[in-house]
Amino acid sequence: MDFLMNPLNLMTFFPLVGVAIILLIPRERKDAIRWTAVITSLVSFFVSLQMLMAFHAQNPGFQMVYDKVWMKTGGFEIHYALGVDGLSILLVLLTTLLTPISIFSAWTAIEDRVKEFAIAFLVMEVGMLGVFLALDLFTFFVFWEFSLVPMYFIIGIWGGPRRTYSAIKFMLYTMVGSVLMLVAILWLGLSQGTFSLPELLAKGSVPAHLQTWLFWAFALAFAIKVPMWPLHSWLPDAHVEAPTAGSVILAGVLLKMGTYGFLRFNLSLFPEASVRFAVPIAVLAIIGIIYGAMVAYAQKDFKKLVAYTSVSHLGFVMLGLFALNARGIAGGILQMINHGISTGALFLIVGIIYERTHTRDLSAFGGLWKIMPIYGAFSIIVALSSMGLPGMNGFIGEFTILMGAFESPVLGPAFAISAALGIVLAAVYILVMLQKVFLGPVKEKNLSLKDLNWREITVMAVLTVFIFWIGLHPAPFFNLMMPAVEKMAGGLQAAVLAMH
Amino acid sequence: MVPTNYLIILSAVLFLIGVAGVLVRRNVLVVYMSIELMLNAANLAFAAFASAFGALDGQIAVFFVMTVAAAEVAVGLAILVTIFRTRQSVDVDSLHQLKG
Amino acid sequence: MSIDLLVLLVLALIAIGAALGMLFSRNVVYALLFLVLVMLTLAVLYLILGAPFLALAQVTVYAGAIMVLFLFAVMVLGTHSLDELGGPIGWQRPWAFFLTAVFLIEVVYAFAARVGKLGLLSCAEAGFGSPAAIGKLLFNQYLLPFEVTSVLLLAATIGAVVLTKDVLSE
Amino acid sequence: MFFSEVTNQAGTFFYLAPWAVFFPVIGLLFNMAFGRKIGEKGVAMVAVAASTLSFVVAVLLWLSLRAQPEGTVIPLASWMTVVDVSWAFRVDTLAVTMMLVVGGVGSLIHLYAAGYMHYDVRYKGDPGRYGRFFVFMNLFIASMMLLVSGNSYLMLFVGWEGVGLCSYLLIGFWFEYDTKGNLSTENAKAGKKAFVANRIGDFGFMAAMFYMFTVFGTLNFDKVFAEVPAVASANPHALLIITLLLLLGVTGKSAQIPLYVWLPDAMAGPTPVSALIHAATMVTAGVYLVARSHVLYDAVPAAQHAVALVGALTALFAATIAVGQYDIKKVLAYSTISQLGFMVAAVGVGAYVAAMFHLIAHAFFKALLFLAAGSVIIALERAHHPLPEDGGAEGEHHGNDPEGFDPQDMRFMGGLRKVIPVTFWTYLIGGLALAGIPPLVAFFSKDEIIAEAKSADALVYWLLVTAAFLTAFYIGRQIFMVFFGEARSHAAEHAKESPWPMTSVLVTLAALSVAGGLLNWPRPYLAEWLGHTLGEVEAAGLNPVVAGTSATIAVVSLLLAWWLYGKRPLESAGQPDPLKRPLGWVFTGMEAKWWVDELYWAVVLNPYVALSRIAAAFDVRVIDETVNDTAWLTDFVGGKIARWQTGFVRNYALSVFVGVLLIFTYLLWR
Repeated sequence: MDFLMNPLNLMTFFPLVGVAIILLIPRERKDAIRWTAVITSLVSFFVSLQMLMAFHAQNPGFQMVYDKVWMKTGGFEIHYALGVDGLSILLVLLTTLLTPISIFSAWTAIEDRVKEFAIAFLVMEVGMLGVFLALDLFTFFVFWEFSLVPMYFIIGIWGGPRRTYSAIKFMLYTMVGSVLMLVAILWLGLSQGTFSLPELLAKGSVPAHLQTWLFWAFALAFAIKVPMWPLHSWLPDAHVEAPTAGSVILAGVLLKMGTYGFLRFNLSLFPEASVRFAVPIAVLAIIGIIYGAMVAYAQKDFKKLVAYTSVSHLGFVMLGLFALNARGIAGGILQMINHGISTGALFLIVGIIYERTHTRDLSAFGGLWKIMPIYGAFSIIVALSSMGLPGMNGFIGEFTILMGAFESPVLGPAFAISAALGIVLAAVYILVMLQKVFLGPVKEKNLSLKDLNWREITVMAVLTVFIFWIGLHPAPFFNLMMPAVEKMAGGLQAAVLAMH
Repeated sequence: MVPTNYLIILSAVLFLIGVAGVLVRRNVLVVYMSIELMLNAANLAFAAFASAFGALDGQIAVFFVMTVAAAEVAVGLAILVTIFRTRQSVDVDSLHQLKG
Repeated sequence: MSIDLLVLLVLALIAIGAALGMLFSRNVVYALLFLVLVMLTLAVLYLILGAPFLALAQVTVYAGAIMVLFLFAVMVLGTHSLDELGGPIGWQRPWAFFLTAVFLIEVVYAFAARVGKLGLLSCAEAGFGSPAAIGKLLFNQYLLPFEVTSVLLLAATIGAVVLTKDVLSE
Repeated sequence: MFFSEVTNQAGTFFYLAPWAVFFPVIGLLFNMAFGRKIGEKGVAMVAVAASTLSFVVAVLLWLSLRAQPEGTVIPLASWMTVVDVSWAFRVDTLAVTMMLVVGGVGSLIHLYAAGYMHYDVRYKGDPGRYGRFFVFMNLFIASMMLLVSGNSYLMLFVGWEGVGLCSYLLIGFWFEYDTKGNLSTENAKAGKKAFVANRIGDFGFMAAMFYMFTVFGTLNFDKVFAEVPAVASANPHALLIITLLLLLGVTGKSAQIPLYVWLPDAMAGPTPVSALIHAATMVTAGVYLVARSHVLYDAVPAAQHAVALVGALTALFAATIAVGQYDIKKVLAYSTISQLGFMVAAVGVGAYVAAMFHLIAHAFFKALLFLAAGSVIIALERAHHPLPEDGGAEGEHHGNDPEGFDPQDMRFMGGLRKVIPVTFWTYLIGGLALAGIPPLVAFFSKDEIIAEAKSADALVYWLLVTAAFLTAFYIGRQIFMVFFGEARSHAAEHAKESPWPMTSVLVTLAALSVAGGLLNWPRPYLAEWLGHTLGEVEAAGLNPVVAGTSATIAVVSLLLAWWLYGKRPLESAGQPDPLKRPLGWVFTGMEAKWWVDELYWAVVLNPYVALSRIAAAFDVRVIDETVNDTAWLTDFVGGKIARWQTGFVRNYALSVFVGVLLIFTYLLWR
């Protein structure tokens, strides 16, 4: 009982209860299965709200820690340890929010093997929450891999025509990184004598020569997941082939595992190496921003366009994190949330029209705003949020990041200015997208398209609320993370001063 | 008296003839016989060492080898017969499914 | 050259010759007969080596039982002669002979020149290798392996019957 | 007096400042939610009411400010805590002046649009879109109010981008058509162009904010301005960069060289939009920004000079293009760019009051001109294919109109003064105001600018004078082409006057254009008023020499226009422009807008498109291919190695044997 008294455990593993129930439901009763999945994930969401209530924003350390020895071999112990702090709490909330939303959005899109689909999603939620909550390197790794498998199936079973290729590519690409990370985890754990994150942090810094190797081993794993240029090429394929709900979770949460990993491990554990390699990483991030925007502009496939915007947006996140100051990191974290909401919503938008027309070819659309005014309105709001219009969430994140990068002692104005170019380019591809899909004359065959139904409106409305909430009043979000961010930034600043 | 080395060399020669048989013959029965020959060659070495060191354990080993060989031949030939009935060939090369 | 050595050499030549005969005879039955000859030669060698029990076992188990089994198999499978030089991996033949020859040279070199004298064969004690001595050892020190072997034989018997059930029931 | 009574306790009205934003937001939310239920009249009433209430708030603030001219800051809520910026509204004379203009002109145009859009949605065949128009218009009022009342650069930026968004949405309001009403993506593209050009400017604005925050440690106006002297002595370089980056923002929003290209295309929006957003208010935001940042600019003469030069060049350049246009709204669009150039030049030479004066004046007469032009267009449309309520059959077209008839093309007009007199007279007043004929409003405001320029910078002065000459000429050309001579199409002959909501607005604005000069003359009321914020009271305006010169220039120029276009009017739509022969290629350049759009396409856009395609191909052919090739290599090597697995037992035995042999050999040789 002690185990389940901790909200983190309860939240993380409650979806498995849903899995058990779903296993007992006959596969023909699809709606019952869907409701079970949605309700289970909503319970997790409410537990996460309970966690939010219990969270002390002023405390920069880990809270609600649950720590038990898991395995004991040789000279070291492997723990099962969960805990939440300012860096992870928003991502946890994002995960518990997006999971029910994406299951809900797949209501009519998935008619085939609903049972397996629901189970895959719930299992994936366990993995994702575990990744964000894990306080032990081994626990982290287990959850990291754990979240990978359901996604593989979601792409591989419910995906588009090239699903097998994409699913395998996704899996193998990520595995390449994971393997190196496992080596790094072992190396780090054995050399420092513990796998526990709080202990590692308390121990202080890892020797410099070791930091370099470990930094890059972790960085590679996370960079693939983010994905950073030039390791991004699995992303468009995975997104294009994945079913809508899968894309939402993939963009909304799974990619954040990469950036979160940078934050949690690279920046915290290897501050000196982070300072030393901030410039190369930031350069890659900026290439990603510009390059993603340009490639997105040239796409003819709606979903691929959105997929490439992720490359661009996550470049901003990386830039923020490696600004190595409080503003940059805070902006980076907020931008992770923003990207989850906005890009998640963009994928929903693609999914909605794909479900109706069975095509994603941009040239097949045009003038949809006239035919589907509600859809058009939501889409434009989401698109504008994605291009960082002030008053919406994207702007807050991007501005804070760029501000951080600008005043960062390791990066500086040149980085911020070149990244800000990305905002101009974002306007270009977003507006082209809007023009091709929603503006212009209506195509004959699209004249009879139906506007959104109540389920779609609900989903979009929830996300829109967050878009404006973060855009107009981001203080609560910043307040949650600021103490932890400032603590981390303090450590990094010390490292910066030591280096220069 | 005879130097033990000679017997060991004889054992090796017989063993290698058995090896050659396995490697070059296509008739599955002959391959099987070659295996038996190899076992016998090993037995000879055991017996020679037992004699050389005056320890009976070598002979016990030979005894066990014989028993196991008997079992192996019984089962092996039964398998051969079964396979032959499906494939109608005693050519080992007709069985090459075991590949990557 | 002692008489023992001479006997040994003769026996060795017979064994090697018979083994080569088995290796090269195209007819299965001939090969089988050559193998029987090898085994009988070995039985004689066991006698010389002071292992009368083994010699007897060799004759009954190998030359007798196992060879009969082979004969049965030959009866079922027939005496097809295959093109031993051809086949899908005909290239293996020269390589096999070559490598075997290399190995042979290495072994002979090793045991003739490198290992040194392993000592002379001696059957000093009377009763060395007698059935009584073997039995004593077998049922004391090697009791467990012995019992395990019996289980193995039982399993083999059943296995052989099960595997060939269709054949026999025809 | 009622006013004075209110004024005495006026301090209490400051708290209303956020409501200038809230009222339009409430209006737009209401129309979004219930627009379909309450019908056209209801939507229009809600929208006009929202906008008017916003104006009322501005008036109340003005009354309050009369008692407390130093103004105040009304904090509302926390916002960007990370850069220490919160939602706070600044009430001072400059902000409230802008609020009055936005609210006043905005409300008038809302009223006008209530009538105009009734026809427009029917001509375009989608009456359901009436509500959407007013949602966007209210959103614009809200954003603009936010822009002018924000207490920090960041909040100003929110409004700044917000109005850009409204501009985008309204330019592309008829996103399925082009300006002539054919199915096309042209309008949508015009909107996109506007937004992207603005974004480039915003990029400069953002960069300026980053720099500012790094240097000043804050983005709040008061704190920044307080720090300026210290920074100016410690780090003048930084100030220069900040002000120049802000100038980039100004060129985007206020359509100055080099980013002005979006504004002419922006005329794709419905005419009230052109009047409100692309003439009266939004495009003046850049002027407001510089005026607001006057402390910064005053500290950096180099930046001031750059601003003045950009403005003056734009004023002249756009005026030359305006001379060569035939589209009634395009002429006005280039005129707007040119007039904005005057204002920017004015703030550049430090004549903030003059700039604000001209801004207000321009809001009156240019809104008037656009709305009157809209009235002309609607009149022609109604005659060209009458609506059922005008006695026509659905979708009927008149066959009598010349080939390629375009209700916005001045060559198809002529003689309209007889059929639509109210429009004509108001248009004439607006035109004369623009030309700078005394005693209309722009005479005073423009003269102030030119007078200030004369004392500041000779080059700027001459550029502006030339521009003023061209201004009078092109507006004269337009008036003569549109209203004089004989009708050159069936539609022009049978045009009908617009209904009262439209004409009443025209008359109101005409009155304002006539009387607006009183704002700053004979008593420099505006200068005193703004002086509370801008910290200076300029010498009262009228320099007799300059005024005389420029009035003469205007009259001469108008006479020239009359001689070319009025004396011998065009006879048919196809006749070439009388200027074409004497000016030759120069006129062709004016007609073709000096090929700037083509230049931008060739230099910036096409390369970007090509580069994007290359990047996309690179992504597939190189980056992804590398990944796939790695996979292929693994597969290939595996395949090769797998061939060792022949499946032949003997073969495997041989490999085992080779292994044994190798081990044995190793042991032997060890």
